[in-house]
Amino acid sequence: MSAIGDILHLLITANLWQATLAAAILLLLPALGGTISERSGVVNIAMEGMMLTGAFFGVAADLAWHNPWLATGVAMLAGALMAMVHAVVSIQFRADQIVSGIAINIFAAGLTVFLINRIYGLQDVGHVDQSALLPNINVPGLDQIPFLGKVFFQQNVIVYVALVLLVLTHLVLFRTRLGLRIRAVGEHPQAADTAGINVFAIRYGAVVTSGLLSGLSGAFLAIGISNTFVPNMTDGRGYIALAAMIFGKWTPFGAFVACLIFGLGQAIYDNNSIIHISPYLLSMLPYLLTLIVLAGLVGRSIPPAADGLPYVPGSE
Amino acid sequence: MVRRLTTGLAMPLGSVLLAFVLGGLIVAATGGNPFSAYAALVCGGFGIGCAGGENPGLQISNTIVFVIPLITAGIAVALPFRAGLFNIGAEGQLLAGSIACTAIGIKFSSLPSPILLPMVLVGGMVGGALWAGVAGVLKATIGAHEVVTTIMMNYIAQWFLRYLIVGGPLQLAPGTSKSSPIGAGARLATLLPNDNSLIILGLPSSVFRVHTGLLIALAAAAGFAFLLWRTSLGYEIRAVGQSQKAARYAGISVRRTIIVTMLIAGGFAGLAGAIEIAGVDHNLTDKYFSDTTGFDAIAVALLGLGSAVGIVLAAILFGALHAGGSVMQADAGISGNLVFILQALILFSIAANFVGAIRQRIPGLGRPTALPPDLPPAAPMMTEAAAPPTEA
Amino acid sequence: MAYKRFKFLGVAAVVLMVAMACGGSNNPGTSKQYKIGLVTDIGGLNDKSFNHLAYVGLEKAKTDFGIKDDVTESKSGNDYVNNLTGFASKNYDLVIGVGFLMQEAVGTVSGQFPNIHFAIIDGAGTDANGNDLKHTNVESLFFKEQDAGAMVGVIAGWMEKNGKAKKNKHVIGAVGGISIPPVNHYIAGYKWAATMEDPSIKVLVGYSNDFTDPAKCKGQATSMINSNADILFQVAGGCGLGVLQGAGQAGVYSIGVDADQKDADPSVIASALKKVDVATYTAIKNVVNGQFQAGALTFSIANDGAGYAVDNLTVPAELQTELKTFQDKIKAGTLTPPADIPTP
Amino acid sequence: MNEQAGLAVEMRGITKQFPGVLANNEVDFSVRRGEIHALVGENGAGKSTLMNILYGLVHPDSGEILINGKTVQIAGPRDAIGLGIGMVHQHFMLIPVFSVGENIMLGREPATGPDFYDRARARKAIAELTKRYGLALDPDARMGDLPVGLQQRAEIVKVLYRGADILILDEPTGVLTPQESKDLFAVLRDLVKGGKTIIFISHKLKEVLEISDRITVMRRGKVVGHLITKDTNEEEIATLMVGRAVLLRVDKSPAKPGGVALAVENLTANSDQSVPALKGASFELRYGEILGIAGVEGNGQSELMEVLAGTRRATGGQVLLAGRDITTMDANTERDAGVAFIPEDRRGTGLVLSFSIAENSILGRERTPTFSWRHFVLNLIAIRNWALKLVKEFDIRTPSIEVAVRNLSGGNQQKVIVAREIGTNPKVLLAAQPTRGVDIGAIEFIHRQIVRERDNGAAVLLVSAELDEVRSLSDRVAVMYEGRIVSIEPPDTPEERLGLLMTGGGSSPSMGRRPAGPEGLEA
Repeated sequence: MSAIGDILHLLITANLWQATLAAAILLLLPALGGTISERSGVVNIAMEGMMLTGAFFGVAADLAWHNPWLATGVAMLAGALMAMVHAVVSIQFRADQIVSGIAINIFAAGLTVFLINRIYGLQDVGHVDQSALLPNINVPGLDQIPFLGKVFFQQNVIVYVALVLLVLTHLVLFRTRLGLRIRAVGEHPQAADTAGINVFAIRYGAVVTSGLLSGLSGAFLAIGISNTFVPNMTDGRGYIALAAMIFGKWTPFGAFVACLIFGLGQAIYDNNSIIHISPYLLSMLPYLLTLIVLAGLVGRSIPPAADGLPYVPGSE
Repeated sequence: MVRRLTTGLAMPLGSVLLAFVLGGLIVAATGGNPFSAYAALVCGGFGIGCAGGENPGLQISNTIVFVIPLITAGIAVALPFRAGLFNIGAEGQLLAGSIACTAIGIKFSSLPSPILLPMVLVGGMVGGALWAGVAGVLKATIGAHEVVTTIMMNYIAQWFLRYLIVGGPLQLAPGTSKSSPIGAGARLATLLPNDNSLIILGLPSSVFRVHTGLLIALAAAAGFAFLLWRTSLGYEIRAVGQSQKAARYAGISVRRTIIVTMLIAGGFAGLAGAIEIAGVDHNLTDKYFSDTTGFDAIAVALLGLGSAVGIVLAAILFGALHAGGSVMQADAGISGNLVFILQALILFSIAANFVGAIRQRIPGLGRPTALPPDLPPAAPMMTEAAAPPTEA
Repeated sequence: MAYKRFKFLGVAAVVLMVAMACGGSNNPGTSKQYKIGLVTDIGGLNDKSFNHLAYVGLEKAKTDFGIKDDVTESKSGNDYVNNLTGFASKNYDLVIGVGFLMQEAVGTVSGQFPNIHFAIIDGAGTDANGNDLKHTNVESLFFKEQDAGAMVGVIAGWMEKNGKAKKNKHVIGAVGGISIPPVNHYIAGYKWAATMEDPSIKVLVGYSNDFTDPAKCKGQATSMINSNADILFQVAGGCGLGVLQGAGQAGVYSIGVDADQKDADPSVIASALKKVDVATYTAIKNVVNGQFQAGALTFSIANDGAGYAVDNLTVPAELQTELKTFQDKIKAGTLTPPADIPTP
Repeated sequence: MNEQAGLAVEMRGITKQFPGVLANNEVDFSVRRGEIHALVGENGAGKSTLMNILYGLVHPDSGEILINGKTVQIAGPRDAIGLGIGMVHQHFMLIPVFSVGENIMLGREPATGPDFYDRARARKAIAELTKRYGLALDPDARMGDLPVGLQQRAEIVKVLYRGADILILDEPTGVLTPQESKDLFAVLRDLVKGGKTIIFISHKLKEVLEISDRITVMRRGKVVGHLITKDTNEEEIATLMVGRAVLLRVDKSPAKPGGVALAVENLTANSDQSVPALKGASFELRYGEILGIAGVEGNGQSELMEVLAGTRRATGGQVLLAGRDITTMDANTERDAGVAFIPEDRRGTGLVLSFSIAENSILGRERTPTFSWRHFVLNLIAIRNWALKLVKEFDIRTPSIEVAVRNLSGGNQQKVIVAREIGTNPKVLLAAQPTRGVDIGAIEFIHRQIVRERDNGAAVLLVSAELDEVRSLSDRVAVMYEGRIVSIEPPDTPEERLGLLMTGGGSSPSMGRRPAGPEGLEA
């Protein structure tokens, strides 16, 4: 049977879409973080580093305490700490936010391996037992719905959390007071400041939130999907999340759609034992698509007005 | 330019110093001895004060081999900085250059050096230029932010390379992950004879891998300085970087300048890739999967404050760090990762201009951004993405 | 993509330990203390695979022969030649390169230092075209991964045949990292032996195109499980851990690779062993005993350089004997596992 | 006015040092409750700094602030707002992509449930405010779509919504039509009747005399005079501002117009937002005359100048330079053809601030044979000599030509541009806002240069937001409205008539732009 035919056949299997959703969520969390951060005017390409740090500390904590929830908290905290560095450097010191982001990613990758050496020595990072992993949960009843049940209600707990966060992020950004202020700060910090809004507080909060979400994604990767830490296991997802954020035009649901597309590509490739697909084209897919979006072929993508601009109080 | 250099010098030097202090603290905090670590690092990088019996000449040679591509790639990042563009794509452009160079070097392997060598080098530059051109055109026409497009192009280059040498048209033989070697005529000569029997400094001269690419890199640096400060184009590039509007009102075509800048930058990055192939590897190998020259180049350009001399100095520092890392591990038992942590710290330090902050932001020195006083900050995402440069 | 730099960063504490160990290294008897240098490939020392095992062998040799050992991890492909030259120029008695990625580098450096002994795991000293230069100072340590693959293949095949697996649809799988010889040798033996045990078996073979991201390999595994595979063989290093874990979550069996991976997940019923530690140890021993021999040393089941471990599984007597006879046949040479994946 | 009322604001010995500048030097400033107090001074006199300090945006190095007699610490706008201080900034603090309602509510949004923004209550609140102060606004309109007049109104409502008793207005009339200004003044008077106190920053003396009760004059960071409006006059204030007697007229001999230099034939072009801004402008400019264009900003003057200078594409019509069609020429070609352009935004478009004087002196000419070999290699000697010549001839105050223009005063920056453009003896000089925001000394100098060009036979097209400047400098005044030249008048035409023409006959205040919401809301 032809590869195309095989793929079409795959597309009607619930398994494929179940895998797609899981893969998408892994990207969605950092993408949401990036969206929040950039809506507040702080460019964030450091999700990769925050995610990696989260993954490492998540595993370390889980191995120590055999408690996935605690570990997840630690992972988020670790991501948030990395984010804090980015925040201090780019908000307080008004550093170039892209350079700071690159530095974070290099730093995180270097630090995690450095710490493996210190903590585990030659013994590799151990393996978390099944019992201490973030569990897969089948939603009683709903999981029996044909097709949709498997896709949406037989997933890891983090998937459900992420979907809630997706809706939450959308509501917060576009329906709440806080969201109004975040967007105001990202559009016109001076205006926000003169309106009595604490620009720095908002931006710090937004960046740290992006760290929390990236850290959560790291935990999902390390102690949800797999059960150990492998150097650089994030494998560039932070950058794909960045692409998804732009693809989604800085909106949560837009980013989600992008993540689904990228996730689908991965899910299809996962079947290469059954059907032959060139790994290369599929691996390029997210980046090519993003270029196409940027090329305006699928509508232009316009970021917040003050995205990437440090705020200098009293300046006009 | 000299003036620029001297006024700018305190910041980068301070940043490096700060980074090393912090790095030392990390080493100490994790039970290592920073002094022996740095001693080994210096030995490995500059062949000075070696305790482990290293051959100074060999260490210096190794460092220079790393420095060569860092210089040209550094220019590929620094030039766009001048035009207000942030080229994170040097790595992808470098790969494109090495691919083009290899393809030509294999296809015409029989040609004599005087013809083939220029061909592969120019071919590499063209390859890199085209790769960067994509970002340049997208930027100039519809304002797609170059940071994002170049990141995407990096990935695409990576996967394209894998395709080519793992099962693709350039693969040497099934099961291998490298291409066949380029023709002898396409190779850059080493400065010392590539002879196993000739003994120099107590070692076979063939171990000193310094090649004539060094001269090309230095020439490139000189050309970069000339272009920037002595030509109309350089003037226009700087004008566009400092104020697109003013440039446009003056009748400078912002779009053309952006595209031309990216093309030239890509050319330099491509040259770096071509030199690596023609001077060191002579074939595409899996080593390019893990190559990071194009990213180190960002640090080099920033640390070098975008000036030719600064870039050369910064390239020497990072080349030495890379070469020294191995020795540090062998002699002092400190992981080579420290090198990367140091690099990140240097980036932070420059980006945030901690030095300036420490010095109470003394006017004239305390510019609180990643870029030296006469460099524009990387353009904000929005104004760029939303408003592509308009022309009359 | 800056992250790529760290794709394979290794462990430094190792080296720390080495340094300390060296400090107080006493070597009884032998007048000369041999200096051995080990250069890892970009996988780094805790790649949970052959770099790690090579180091284990080195450590064993140190305790046995009181050698002075130093390790350098290659941070990128640019470092191979430098690191090899580094040890050679310091007149080490043996410089060991780990991994076939280093073939060309070993070929070059061994030519420059004819008086230094070199050993390379999984390869030979080659020129740019991949031809063995046959330098007389290079010892090539090859492995018959297919032997190890075959033994675990027997286990998988036998269980399918006798309904001892979870689904018993006569489907098993193998997840490779990238399609390169060392990986494919394993899979070849695995498929070959499994088919011999259970002619009706279907062996799914997939490649994650990655060696570090467990999620990718887990995806491969899940897809295979969805196609009724119930025994999965991972041949993808760190990425492959996702296979073992995925199998565990789906309640099917998995098989580890290179080292004994029974701790990675309860689902691991066996591991295909590639005894790089033994090979490394042997190479060092030969130098210490002045028995260095140039050319290829092949490690296989025959010389206990390859094999298998039964892990979280209580093996029925029947399978015991099956394995025994199979192993003996390979040793005797009456059975020869193929190096290339058989196509039905 | 109630002379006995206590002080609403009292600032004592305020000093603020910025790198290189002493922005405020021991400034004492007080405002009585319920008065309109004008704060006047040239650009850079320290007015804005003082007000930013009062509003908490800038922190003084020393000095104390009393509000209603009580000493207060103002750490930020939040504190200022808390003390009932509100500020309407010269550059509006509005978010174009937000609705009027969201802009007004920002920072004090009504909320329901956990934290949801309550649009209904926002509407109600705004309705009340607009009723109380008669400031009609459509809360759901997108701010970016409103005319400046209404945007400013929104700013004022924003301040009132925050319960401000003390309103600071920074150069509020700069962007308004005469009609809009009148409306604004009416509003201000009502506010004062309602017990509010108003600080009115301006450099337009006529307005100051018209609206204020008392005046504080600043010069070079110091307060140089406290005046009672009804006892003073323009000359006195101007003299205080500049520190010497100034003549507010330009003395020039009558023009001797020559042949037609520029013939503009029903020219059309779009604005940056790509909406039609120039809608068929036609006029003739002759050699040896200064044609001034009077008009409210945003009626197409900027676009007209840019099209003529070749930095903006015309969508229709024709421009003839001495009979030659230059409609589609780019800036370079036009410059070669003898058209020089002084753009209106000095810092944004006229100069590259980080470039040295020398570098700026060849901006746009870097490929000309004079300054480059083969249009590629710069001729540094030629550039240096040229720059030195300009610095000397145009009396640019600078230590050296290597100084970055960023470090020059506004006046000297403008001189650099004027020198660059006039220095090549152009046939046609396009001068857009040539004296905006420069000190009076420089204004006089630049005016003389422009007149000299005219006398040398150049054709000068002048655009200025200052009606006085247009009238005093021009030989003929063309009134521009809605992208057309509606009339050409002699310079001595009474201001009232010009103002009427500028507003298309002075009907609705929202002209020149799309009106927001139903007309019923206007006026």
